[in-house]
Amino acid sequence: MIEAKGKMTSVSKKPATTIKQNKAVPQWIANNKQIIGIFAVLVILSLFFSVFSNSFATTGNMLNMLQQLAANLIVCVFMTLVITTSGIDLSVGSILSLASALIAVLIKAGLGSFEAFLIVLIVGAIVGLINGVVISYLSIPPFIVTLASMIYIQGLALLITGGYSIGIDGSAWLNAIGQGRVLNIPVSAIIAIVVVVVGWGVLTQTRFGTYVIGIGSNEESVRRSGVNIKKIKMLTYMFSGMAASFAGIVLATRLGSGSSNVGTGFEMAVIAAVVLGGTSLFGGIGTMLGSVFGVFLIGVIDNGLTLMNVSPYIIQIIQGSVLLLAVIVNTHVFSGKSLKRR
Amino acid sequence: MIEAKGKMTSVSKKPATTIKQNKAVPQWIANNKQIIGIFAVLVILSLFFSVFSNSFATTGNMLNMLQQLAANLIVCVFMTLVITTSGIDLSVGSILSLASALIAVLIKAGLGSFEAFLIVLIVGAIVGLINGVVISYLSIPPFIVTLASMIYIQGLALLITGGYSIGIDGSAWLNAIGQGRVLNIPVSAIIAIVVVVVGWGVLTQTRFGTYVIGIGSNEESVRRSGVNIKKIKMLTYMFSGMAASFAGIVLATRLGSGSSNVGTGFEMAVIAAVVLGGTSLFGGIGTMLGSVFGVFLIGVIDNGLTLMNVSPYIIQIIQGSVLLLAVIVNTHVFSGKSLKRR
Amino acid sequence: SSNGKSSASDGKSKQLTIGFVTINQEAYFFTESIRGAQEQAKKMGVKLVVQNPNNDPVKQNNQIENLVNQKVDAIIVDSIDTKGVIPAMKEAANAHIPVISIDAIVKSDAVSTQIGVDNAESSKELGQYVNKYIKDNMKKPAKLGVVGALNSFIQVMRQNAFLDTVKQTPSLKVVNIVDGKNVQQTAMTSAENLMTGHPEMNIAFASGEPALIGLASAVKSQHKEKKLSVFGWDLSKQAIQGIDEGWVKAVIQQHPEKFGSEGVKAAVKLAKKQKVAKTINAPVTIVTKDNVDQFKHLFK
Amino acid sequence: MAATPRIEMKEITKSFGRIQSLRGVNLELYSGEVLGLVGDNGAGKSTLMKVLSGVHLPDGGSMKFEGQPIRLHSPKEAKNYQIETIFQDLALCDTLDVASNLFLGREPLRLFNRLIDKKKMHLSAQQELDRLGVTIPSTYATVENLSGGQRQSVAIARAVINNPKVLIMDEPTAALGVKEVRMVLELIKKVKQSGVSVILITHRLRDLFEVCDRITVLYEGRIIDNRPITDFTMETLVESITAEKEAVH
Amino acid sequence: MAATPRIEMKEITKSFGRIQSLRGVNLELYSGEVLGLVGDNGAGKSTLMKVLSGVHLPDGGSMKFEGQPIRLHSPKEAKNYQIETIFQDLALCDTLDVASNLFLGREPLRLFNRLIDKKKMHLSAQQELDRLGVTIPSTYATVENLSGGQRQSVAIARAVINNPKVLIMDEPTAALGVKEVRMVLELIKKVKQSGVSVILITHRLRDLFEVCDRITVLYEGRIIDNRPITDFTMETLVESITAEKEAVH
Ligand SMILES: Nc1ncnc2c1ncn2[C@@H]1O[C@H](COP(=O)(O)OP(=O)(O)OP(=O)(O)O)[C@@H](O)[C@H]1O
Ligand SMILES: Nc1ncnc2c1ncn2[C@@H]1O[C@H](COP(=O)(O)OP(=O)(O)OP(=O)(O)O)[C@@H](O)[C@H]1O
Ligand SMILES: [Mg+2]
Ligand SMILES: [Mg+2]
Repeated sequence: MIEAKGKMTSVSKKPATTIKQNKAVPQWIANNKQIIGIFAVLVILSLFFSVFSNSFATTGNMLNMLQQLAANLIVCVFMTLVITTSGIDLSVGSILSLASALIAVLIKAGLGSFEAFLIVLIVGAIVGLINGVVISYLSIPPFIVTLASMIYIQGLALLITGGYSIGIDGSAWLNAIGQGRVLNIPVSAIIAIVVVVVGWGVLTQTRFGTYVIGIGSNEESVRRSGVNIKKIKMLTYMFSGMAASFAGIVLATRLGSGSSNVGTGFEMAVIAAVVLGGTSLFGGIGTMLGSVFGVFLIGVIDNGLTLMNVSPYIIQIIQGSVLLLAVIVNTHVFSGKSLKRR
Repeated sequence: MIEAKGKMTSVSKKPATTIKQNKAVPQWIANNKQIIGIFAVLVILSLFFSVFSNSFATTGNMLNMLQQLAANLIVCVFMTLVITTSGIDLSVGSILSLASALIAVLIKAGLGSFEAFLIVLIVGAIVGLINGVVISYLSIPPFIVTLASMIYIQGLALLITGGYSIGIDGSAWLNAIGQGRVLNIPVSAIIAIVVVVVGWGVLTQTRFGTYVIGIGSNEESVRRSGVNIKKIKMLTYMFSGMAASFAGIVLATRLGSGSSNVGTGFEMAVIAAVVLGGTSLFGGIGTMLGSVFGVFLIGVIDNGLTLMNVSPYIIQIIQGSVLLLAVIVNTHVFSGKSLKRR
Repeated sequence: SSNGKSSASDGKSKQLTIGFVTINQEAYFFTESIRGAQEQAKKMGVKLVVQNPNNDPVKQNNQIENLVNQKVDAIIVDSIDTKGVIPAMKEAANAHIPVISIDAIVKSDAVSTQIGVDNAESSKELGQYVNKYIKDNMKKPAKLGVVGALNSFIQVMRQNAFLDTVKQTPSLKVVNIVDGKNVQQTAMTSAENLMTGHPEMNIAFASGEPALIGLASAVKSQHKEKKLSVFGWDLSKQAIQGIDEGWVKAVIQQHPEKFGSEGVKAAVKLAKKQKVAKTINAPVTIVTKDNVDQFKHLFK
Repeated sequence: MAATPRIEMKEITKSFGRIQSLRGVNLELYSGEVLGLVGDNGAGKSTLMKVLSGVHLPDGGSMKFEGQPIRLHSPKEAKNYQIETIFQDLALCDTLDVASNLFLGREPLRLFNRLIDKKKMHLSAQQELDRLGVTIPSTYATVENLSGGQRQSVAIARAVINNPKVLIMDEPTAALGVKEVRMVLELIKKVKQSGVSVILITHRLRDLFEVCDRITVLYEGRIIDNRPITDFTMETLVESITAEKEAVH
Repeated sequence: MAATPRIEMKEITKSFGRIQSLRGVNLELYSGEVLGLVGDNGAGKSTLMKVLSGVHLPDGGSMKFEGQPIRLHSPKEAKNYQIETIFQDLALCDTLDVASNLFLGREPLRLFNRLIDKKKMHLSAQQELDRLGVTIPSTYATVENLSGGQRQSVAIARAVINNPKVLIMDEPTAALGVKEVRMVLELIKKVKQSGVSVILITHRLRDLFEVCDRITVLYEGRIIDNRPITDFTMETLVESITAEKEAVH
């Protein structure tokens, strides 16, 4: 036993203490294998498509893609917050439809572009707020609440358009949101990038973001720390509603028309991107960068396969398979082993 | 202090011990407030519709509804198992489409009804098995896995039908699955009831069911108890795929034709019913009866509103609102306070 | 523009590439139009690229943009949102790529040629047929039920044009409209509920293929063959069976493969800078017991 | 001791469904006093403390803080009275790092109070943990990977840095090593000096004799004994908690 | 003691990312022996026991069971060798009832072994808990609502009824009351009589002297002491765990 203890002296407590701090960077890598992995998958896929399609790796196509994904990027930021609290927002697609329909109807009714813009944003925020209040203060599961609103908001959109698509004669600046370019970069893409950066800051650098993660991890613990968790949760849904509304304006101005079904399936695309990026549906783990990569991964698969002129009869088969393969590669090759939390 | 301890004698340990056992029934009520609540909401809604529509409370309509909901009931049983393990199966709608397409194609190709029936069931089971294997053994989140299969299976359905809807000239017994009646009760409804009862038994009376709940509650704990959790999880997805396949046959034989989009939106309807019934999306809490009531609640709202002649332009608004109201009433009036788990 | 491909259009050395953006691949109509286009393309030796946006107007836009990006020689579009498709078409026009609009009518300068059925006009025709049918055959006042698809602009247009026309029969009453959402199963359930709620209903109209299949299945399951006269758009096996059995009275049948083949013909001409008429009409047929036989081969 | 107790709980009752966890509990706590709260498993100790820290709303009874009647609807309100609690289940956010858990709800801010001052937060966290003598791999480590004792240390540090007037400790040393237990006992003595009132729940009876002024014994949701520590010996204390129920009294 | 130990672990190493939890641990356990495993918080005790119960796969080293080399890939394999564990985090399924947790993985069956014999299960559960002297409101109660001590009792009962050859107890008494701790110590003595090998991890050093044959001290992932209990006094044991690191040796 003496030998064993003899060795001991070399294992003195000091080393453990000295390497304590300044681990932020390697810790970041360790914590974010998933993000690095999905980025790697994204790069590989892009290389693949560049080789097999002449038009994929062109500036034009890249800018197109940015513009096409702008709405998804904007909404995915707030969806990430919602899902990180262990919630979900299924109503974003419907809110997007409603916003697109509403801005068209309002402008047709003679309102100015600015007034219409503002009203649509406020309506989105209110709809989100209603979701948030019911979820937080009445403690109803988010899945059911936002599913119900998905249905009634879709109904509202249908009601105000009567099932038709309505042309938008907005002012120049309003159209620019969807169609404009600055230095050849789509305005919508610029807005999306700003939103992403702000969203990243909120999640990682503010109290709000910490509580969002904390609520997803252990809601009761955050409550016991004296935080108003109901308010935090409510706000995430309000923001999400407002963002969806804005995304609706982006799409409507891009198409030059509002209609009640532009948002069909939009919620699934966004949720899929967020989950793909590594945010846990069970809450407590959220990554903005991952969500962004998730949006791009889905977008690149879609765009690349289309450019490769894959027959529409088999494109879905390939899309689904590539998606599955991408996650498997990400999990088992890049991130090494599976995530701890489901 | 003496007084305090004097009182003590009357509080002796015995009473606590004697009331220990035989608490099963009141415990059931306590544990199942949610189910009782949703049942009450169902009854209230039915009464409401009976008053405001002459045709609602007729035997004919009730049997119709049973037949319309048979496919949902069958799939909801297995979706309940999947969700209780804290999983999700988004691919059931696509599997349903594939099965409906496949049985039509196979019979058109000259196969016998029985062979076609068997092959379709097996294909469904295999597709589910693939989901299960990837989820369990490769540890990829179920949401992403089944989303990917939703896409590629939809693609397969499209590929084999070429986008056409294909008429089914099956034998009498095959058509009877979707269209037949025994003593005026739809065959599909009878099958659905049997499936529900068996599903209830599996969840509450077997080891498999206990492990399903346990995995949702604390997967690691069940693993440490020496249970093969990967196999259990895998099986739930396999069953789910097979059930969806069978539901596809029910619908195809009912419509008399197979097509690649009968299943559109089906997964959401089923998941909504299960969650509405009180099964937690976070796992560990599952109730078969609740899911069944959930299916009926959604069905009754749909059916009742149509019978009441609500305009299709506002029916969704009312559907969504009634759904929301129903959950709020259930949670706050009948179940008293909110659920502990989210 | 003076890119390689368009200069190749006058020589025969380079194969032309034509893009075709459809609406979905779940209805007979679109599937047939794709088939027609593919066969025509093969005949003319051009490459046809088909894209399916699955009812999503935004995706349709993206796909048109992608085709422009690939510098195809012409684009055929079956529009989901006849207004929302215009910005993308303009992009194509700006890139000097001719746009051929089929089926749905798009009112824009960007469209070089419009090939189509006027859905509203044809629905009106069917409405007039129904008005006459009621006058000639029905003793009791007509009670009409409708199975629509409110998420499809074209079908909303058909539905409204039909309703406007049949309202000319003063005794006709619309009992209810239900939304089948362009999915057979949903249409069937809605149709069944419609029949349950209105046992007095004696006429039904369906605005498209899934709606009509759903309606037909509902007629069978509710045993309404003797009570109901069914009208609608787009043939299917079930519809033909209904015509044979006598309860489906008339169905508007388009000739979708013609849209495809005419589209490709026009596209090739336009790509070769030849003149093409601004509008090409594709006729529809009202299918009844009398002429159903000539369509049966399509649904074997 | 002072005339008005810092905390006064009167006839507190609390039931969960058919289980009556608290059947009318009276409890007083003076400033600078360390009160030992003991009792069988399931006696209701944790439930009582959750009532005091605003986690549970009691079914009946009343509470006073420094003579003023209070009603605690949320943990936030309890915190406003500077009542801090180390919960038996620790109540940590597993996916947050050590520093974020320590400062949850009171993160230091920078940039016009918009952003969390992470550098400062991690530095203070390290200092606090060092002060408690806790060895933790890194303040950046997520809490879920810590050992049982490390987790408990984080929970203790969190309650202490909040500068409490009343410190509730529900089995704070259950998972701690010998040295760490010593540190916690020293800590209790130190905060007592500065006038903090402490309620200590523990099954390590020996520790009670070292730091407590008074012992309250809970049995099936009722208080059955409440005397200064000097009245007890190890034997009579054990008797009071367990044996007497059958025969002794 | 017998010539071949029941358990023999050799040079076991295990790291989590950059944290080396076990740096080459050798451990032997004989039949009918009670081994006390002690050490600082974060020393690696729980990690070592998780390796032995098949929860973690070690990075390096080898294990023998009754002389046969074994490799445990899953808890199931450990259970096949009748190695049963009470985990520090209890590992209970919160939403299952007490009886289901007790019999998880070995539910009594009826009807051609298809259905769980619930009646029998609840009855046996009640008997087992009574035997341990545990008071729990009902075997139908879901575990999430139990008190800390009640939960721990369930975990203990579960390990014991599995009829182990090796019983690993990771701080089994941390949340238990005085009487319950006694019961557990008696239990250990009883199973030892019948030849069960026990590894007891606890920070209550006094308990060790009552039941242990031998003490092994772990420090930062290494074994630094391993002697019969008779070699220790309370003081030298505390020294071995804590003090000597600085100066004593
Ligand atoms: N949320 C709850 N729902 C139902 N019963 C509960 C709940 N919380 C506590 N109980 C019950 O109340 C009783 C008292 O529990 P409590 O946690 O206060 O005991 P305790 O004295 O802290 O015990 P321990 O020493 O084991 O921690 C127990 O029987 C427990 O099962
Ligand atoms: N899954 C894991 N991931 C990362 N680090 C871990 C993991 N499990 C344990 N560790 C680390 O390994 C070290 C040893 O942990 P372990 O739980 O074995 O300690 P212990 O001796 O049981 O301590 P205690 O007495 O506090 O329970 C600790 O520093 C802990 O942070
Ligand atoms: Mg307690
Ligand atoms: Mg430990």
